[in-house]
Amino acid sequence: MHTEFILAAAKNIQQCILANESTLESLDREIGDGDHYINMKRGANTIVELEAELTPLKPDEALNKIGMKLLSTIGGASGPLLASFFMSMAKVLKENGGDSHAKIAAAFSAGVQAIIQRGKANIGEKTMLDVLIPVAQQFEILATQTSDVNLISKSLIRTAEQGMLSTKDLIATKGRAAGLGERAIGHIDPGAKSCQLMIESVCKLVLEK
Amino acid sequence: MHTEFILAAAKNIQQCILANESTLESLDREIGDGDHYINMKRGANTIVELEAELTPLKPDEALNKIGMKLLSTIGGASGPLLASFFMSMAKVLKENGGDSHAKIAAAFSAGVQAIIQRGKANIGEKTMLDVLIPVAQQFEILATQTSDVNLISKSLIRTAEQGMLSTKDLIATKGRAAGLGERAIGHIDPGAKSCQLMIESVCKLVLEK
Amino acid sequence: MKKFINNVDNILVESLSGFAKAHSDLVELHLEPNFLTRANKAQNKVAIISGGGSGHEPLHAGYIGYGMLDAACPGHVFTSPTPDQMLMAAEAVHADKGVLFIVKNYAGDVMNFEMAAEMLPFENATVLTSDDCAVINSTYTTGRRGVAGTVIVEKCVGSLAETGADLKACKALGDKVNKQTASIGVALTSCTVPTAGRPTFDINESELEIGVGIHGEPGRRREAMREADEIVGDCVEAILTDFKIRDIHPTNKHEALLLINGFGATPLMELYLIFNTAAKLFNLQGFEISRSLVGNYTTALDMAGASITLCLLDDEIKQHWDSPVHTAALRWGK
Amino acid sequence: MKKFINNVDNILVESLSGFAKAHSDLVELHLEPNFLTRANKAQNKVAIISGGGSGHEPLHAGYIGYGMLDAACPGHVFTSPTPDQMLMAAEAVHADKGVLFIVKNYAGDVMNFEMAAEMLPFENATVLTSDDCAVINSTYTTGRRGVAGTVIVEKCVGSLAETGADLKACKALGDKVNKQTASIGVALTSCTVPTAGRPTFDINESELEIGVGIHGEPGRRREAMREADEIVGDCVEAILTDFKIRDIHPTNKHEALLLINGFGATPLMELYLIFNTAAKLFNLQGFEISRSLVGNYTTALDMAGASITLCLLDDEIKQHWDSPVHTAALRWGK
Ligand SMILES: Nc1ncnc2c1ncn2[C@@H]1O[C@H](COP(=O)(O)OP(=O)(O)O)[C@@H](O)[C@H]1O
Ligand SMILES: Nc1ncnc2c1ncn2[C@@H]1O[C@H](COP(=O)(O)OP(=O)(O)O)[C@@H](O)[C@H]1O
Ligand SMILES: [Mg+2]
Ligand SMILES: [Mg+2]
Ligand SMILES: [Mg+2]
Ligand SMILES: [Mg+2]
Repeated sequence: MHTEFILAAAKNIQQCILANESTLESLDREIGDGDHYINMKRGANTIVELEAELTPLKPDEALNKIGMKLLSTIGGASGPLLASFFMSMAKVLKENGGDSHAKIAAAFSAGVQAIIQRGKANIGEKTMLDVLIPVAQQFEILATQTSDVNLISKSLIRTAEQGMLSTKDLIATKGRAAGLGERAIGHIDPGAKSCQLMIESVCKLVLEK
Repeated sequence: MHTEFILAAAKNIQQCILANESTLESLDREIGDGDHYINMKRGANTIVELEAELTPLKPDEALNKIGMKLLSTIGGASGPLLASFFMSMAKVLKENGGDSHAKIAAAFSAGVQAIIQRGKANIGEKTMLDVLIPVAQQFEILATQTSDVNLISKSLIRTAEQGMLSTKDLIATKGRAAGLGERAIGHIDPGAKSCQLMIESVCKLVLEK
Repeated sequence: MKKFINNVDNILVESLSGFAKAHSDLVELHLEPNFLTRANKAQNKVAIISGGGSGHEPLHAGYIGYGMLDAACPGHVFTSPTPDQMLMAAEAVHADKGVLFIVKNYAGDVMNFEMAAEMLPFENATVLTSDDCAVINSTYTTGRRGVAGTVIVEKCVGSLAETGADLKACKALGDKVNKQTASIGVALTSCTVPTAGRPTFDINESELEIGVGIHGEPGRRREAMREADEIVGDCVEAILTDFKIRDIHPTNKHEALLLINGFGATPLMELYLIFNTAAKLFNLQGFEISRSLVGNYTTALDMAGASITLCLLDDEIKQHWDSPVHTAALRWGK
Repeated sequence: MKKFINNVDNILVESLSGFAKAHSDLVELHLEPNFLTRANKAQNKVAIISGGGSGHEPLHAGYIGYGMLDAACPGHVFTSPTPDQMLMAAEAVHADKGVLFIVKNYAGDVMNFEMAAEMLPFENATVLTSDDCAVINSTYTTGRRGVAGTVIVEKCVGSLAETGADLKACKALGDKVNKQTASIGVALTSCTVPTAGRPTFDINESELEIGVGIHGEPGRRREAMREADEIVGDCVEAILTDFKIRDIHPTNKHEALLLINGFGATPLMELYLIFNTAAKLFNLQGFEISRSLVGNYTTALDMAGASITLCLLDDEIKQHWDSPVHTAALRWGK
C-alpha cells in the first residue's frame, strides 16, 4: 500500500459520500437522529483537505494521522469507531508492514477488531460491523488464496453489499436504533451503508487501475 | 320594552353569534387576534344562562345586570364597551322610562355615547361605532317620524349593514387593527360585524311579531 | 391543532392550577374571579399588579414574587382580564400605600383596567407600557403596543416598590423605563389560539412577518425570509429610528439592556444567535450592552419568532434591574 | 425549514458566542476545540464536566456555574463532542481533585467521553445518565438513554462537589440520583436539524409519538392524538412500571421531584397543564411532589412535545437539589 493510494481513496470516498447525501441522510433520519451524512461528510472533507500534510508520510503514518483527525472531527458514534479503525490498522501496518495482500488484510482486520472493542458490539447487532466483519473475514481468506486484486475487489464489494443489506431485517441491539425494538426492522443501518459505500469506493479504485 | 323581549332578544343574539362562528372568527384573525367570536359567544351564553335571574326584573334592571355580567365575562376590548352600553342604556331607561320608541331610541343613543366615552373613538375609526353611531342616529330620527316598528326595524337592519360594510375600506385608528395601517384595508371590522348581527337579530325579532 | 389540552374551555384553569402547585412557595391562586397573589402578602409597599390576556407565559404570573409583582390577573387566551379580577386582586394585596397597575397598551387591557381603577376604593395609578415600535405612533393610531419591554418595567418598578417608595415614584419610574425602551418582533410562523383551533395567520415557508404583535397581529410588512443577520439588522435599525423619532438621543457608549425574547417555539440556540448579532450591531452604533436577558419571557403561545428589545440604562434603572428578584421566571440575588 | 440562521455551518459558533456574551459573568467560551468553562475557575473541588450534542439548550452550557458544572463540551447539533474537547476542558478546569464526567448514555457520547477518559492524565470517573424509561432495558438494547433527568444529576453532583467532596462520593451521588430517576417523552411534532433542513420524522395532525428521544428518535409507539390527561396518564404509568421493573419500590408518601420538560416548541401554558395532571396522578399513587421544575431544560431543537421526569428524593438528594445554584438556566439561593 502506498500513501498515494490512500489519498486517492480518500478522494473517492469523499465523492461517494457526497453523492449519497440523501440516502445516508434518510437512513439516519429513519432509525437514528439524522446526522450521519453530515458527520461522514465532515470527516471526508477534513481528510481530503489534509492532502498536503499526508503526502510526505509513510502509509501507516498517514492512516494514523487520518484516524486522529477523524477522532477530533466526526464525533457521534461513528467518529470514535472509524478513528479506532484507522489508528489500529496503522499500528499493525507499522509493526508488520503492508507489502502483501495478506498483511493488508490482517491490518484491516485489526482495525475492525478495534471497532468491536470500542463499541462492544458484534455481528448481527445492526451496525457498521455487519459490513466490516464479513469483509474483513473474506479479505483475509482471499488474500491467502489469490493474488488477483480484481477478483478480491469484486468479491469484497459483493460482501459489503450483502452485509449492508443484511442489516435491513435486524433488530438493533447497539447504537441509537437500539431504542426502537421491532420498529427498526425494514430499515438499513446508516453506518453499515456508509461503510459499504467506502469499501466499494476503495475497491473500485483498485479495479480502475 | 319588556323584560320578556330582552330575554328573547338575548336568545336570538346567542343563536346568531353561534351561527356566525367562522365569519367572526376569521375577521378577527385577519386584522385582530382571533378571539372576538369566542368573546362574544362567552358573553351571549352567560346572558342566556341568566334567564331565571333576569325574568323577575324590570327592563332597566335587567339591562343593567346584563351590562355588569358582560363586564366580568367578556374581557378584551368588546367587554367593557358592550358593558358600558348596557349599563348606560339601563340608566337612561330607569330615569326616563321606555314606554315609547323615542325613549328607547334615546336610551340606545346613551349606550352608544358610553361606548364613545369609554373607547375614545368615533365614527370612521373602523370599530363597532361605525355600526352603532349611524344606527343610533337613524333610530332617533325614525322614532320621531313614525310609529311603524316594522319600518323602523327594516331601516335599522339596513343602516347596520351599511355601517358594517363601510369599515371594509377604512384604516383603523382605534383598537387592535390600528397597528396595521394600510394593511387593514379590505377587511371588515369584527366588532362592527358582531354589532350588525346583534342589531339584525333584535330587529328581526320585532319583525316576526 | 395539536396541543396538550383536555378541553379548550378548561385550559386556563388547569394551567394556572399547575403553575400554582409548582410554585406554591411563591404564589397563591384564587379562582372566580381568577387572580394570583404572592404566597406571603407584602407589607408597607405599593402593591404592584399586572395582568392581561393569557398565552404570554411566563408573563405575568411568572413575575409574581419578591422584587416584582404582588398580583397578576390572567384573562382568557389573548383576551384582557375583566375589572372584577383587578378589583379582587387589589383588595387582596394592597397594603395602604396604594396600587400601581402595569398595563400593556391594548384597547381591551386599557379599558378593563381603567374601569377597575375607577371603581377601586383606594389610591391607584397606572403605567401603560408601549414599547413596540412596530406600530409607529402617528396620527392614525391609538399608540404603540406593550410587548416584551413590559418585563423590564415590571422588574424595575417592583424593585423600587420593595424599598417603600411611594405610588408617585413607582409610576414615574415605570413611565421612564417604558419611554427608554423599544421593541420589535418577527414571526416565522403563526400561533394557534386553542379555541380557534387553527393558525391566526397563514405564512409560507419563504416568508416572515416583521413587526408582528404578541397575539399574532399582522405587523409592518410581510417579507421574504432572509438570513438572521439581515433580519436582526432591520430590527436594530427600527429600534434606533424609533428612538430618533421619539427624540431620544442616547449618548455615545450609552449603557443598554438587550433582551432577546422568544415567542414560544424558537429554540434557545437561535435566540442566542440573534443576541450575538444584535449585540454586535448595537455595539457598532455606540451602545454598550451591559445587561442582557435571553429566553422566553413574553410569548405568543406557540409562535416561532422572537423580539428584540433595547432599554437605555441609567444608574437608577440599572440599580433596580440588578436588585434581587425572586419569582418563578426571573430570579437572582438573595 | 425557517430558522434564525446565517449559515448552517456557523450556527453553533454564533450561538455559543451569543451565549458567552450574554453570560460573560458566568462563562468563558473557548473555540477550536469548543468548550465553555466557568468565568472564574473553581478551586479545591472535583471538576464536573458534561457535554453532548448541541440542540438541547440550555443543556449543558446553561448549567455552568456555581453549584453545577465547571465546563461543558458542545458537539455539533445532535452529534457527540470529540475527545479533544473533553481533554482541553478538563485541562482548563481540573483542580487537583479529579474530574467527573457526566455523560448521557448514547453510544456516541459514551465512546467519545471514554476515549477522552482513557487519555486524560489525571484521576477521573464518569456518571452515565440513563433515565429514559421509553427504552426498556432488555437483552436487546445497549441500555436506556440519558434525557432530562441529567439536569437533576448535574445539579445534585454539582452541589456535592462544591462542598469539597471527593471524586468517589461525587460519582456515587450521581449514580444514585440517576438510578432514582425515570423519564419519558412525548412528541407532537418532529424537530428539524438545521443541516438536514427537513423534519427528522413525519407525523400528522392526529398522531403523537410516545417515548420519543431528545434527538427525534422514534419512540415506543405511534398513537392517535388524545387529550392531555390520557397522554400524561400513560407517561405516569410508564414511569411507575419502570421503577417496578428495576426493583425500586418507593415507600408510601415518598417525596419526589417532578420535572416537566418542554422540548422546545411547547408553550409554558401547556407544560403547567401537564404538571397539574402529572402531580395529581403521582399524588394518587402515594407520592408527595415536594419539589418541581417546569420549563425548557433539555430540549430537542424546535420539537413540540414534553417529557415527564420523576426523581425519588431522600434527604441527601433534597439537600443537594435545594442548595444554591448560579447558572444561566438554573438559579436560586445565594
Ligand atoms: N456500538 C457500536 N458499534 C458499532 N457501530 C456502531 C455502534 N453504535 C453505533 N454504531 C454505528 O454508528 C452509526 C451511527 O453513526 P452517527 O449517526 O454518525 O452517530 P450517532 O448515532 O451518534 O448520531 C450507526 O448506524 C451504526 O452503524
Ligand atoms: N376604542 C374602541 N372603541 C370602539 N370599539 C373598539 C375600540 N377598540 C376596539 N373596538 C372594537 O372591539 C373589537 C375587538 O373586540 P375583541 O376581539 O373582542 O377584543 P380584542 O381586540 O381585545 O381582542 C374591534 O373589532 C372593534 O370593533
Ligand atoms: Mg446519527
Ligand atoms: Mg380580538
Ligand atoms: Mg383579544
Ligand atoms: Mg448524532
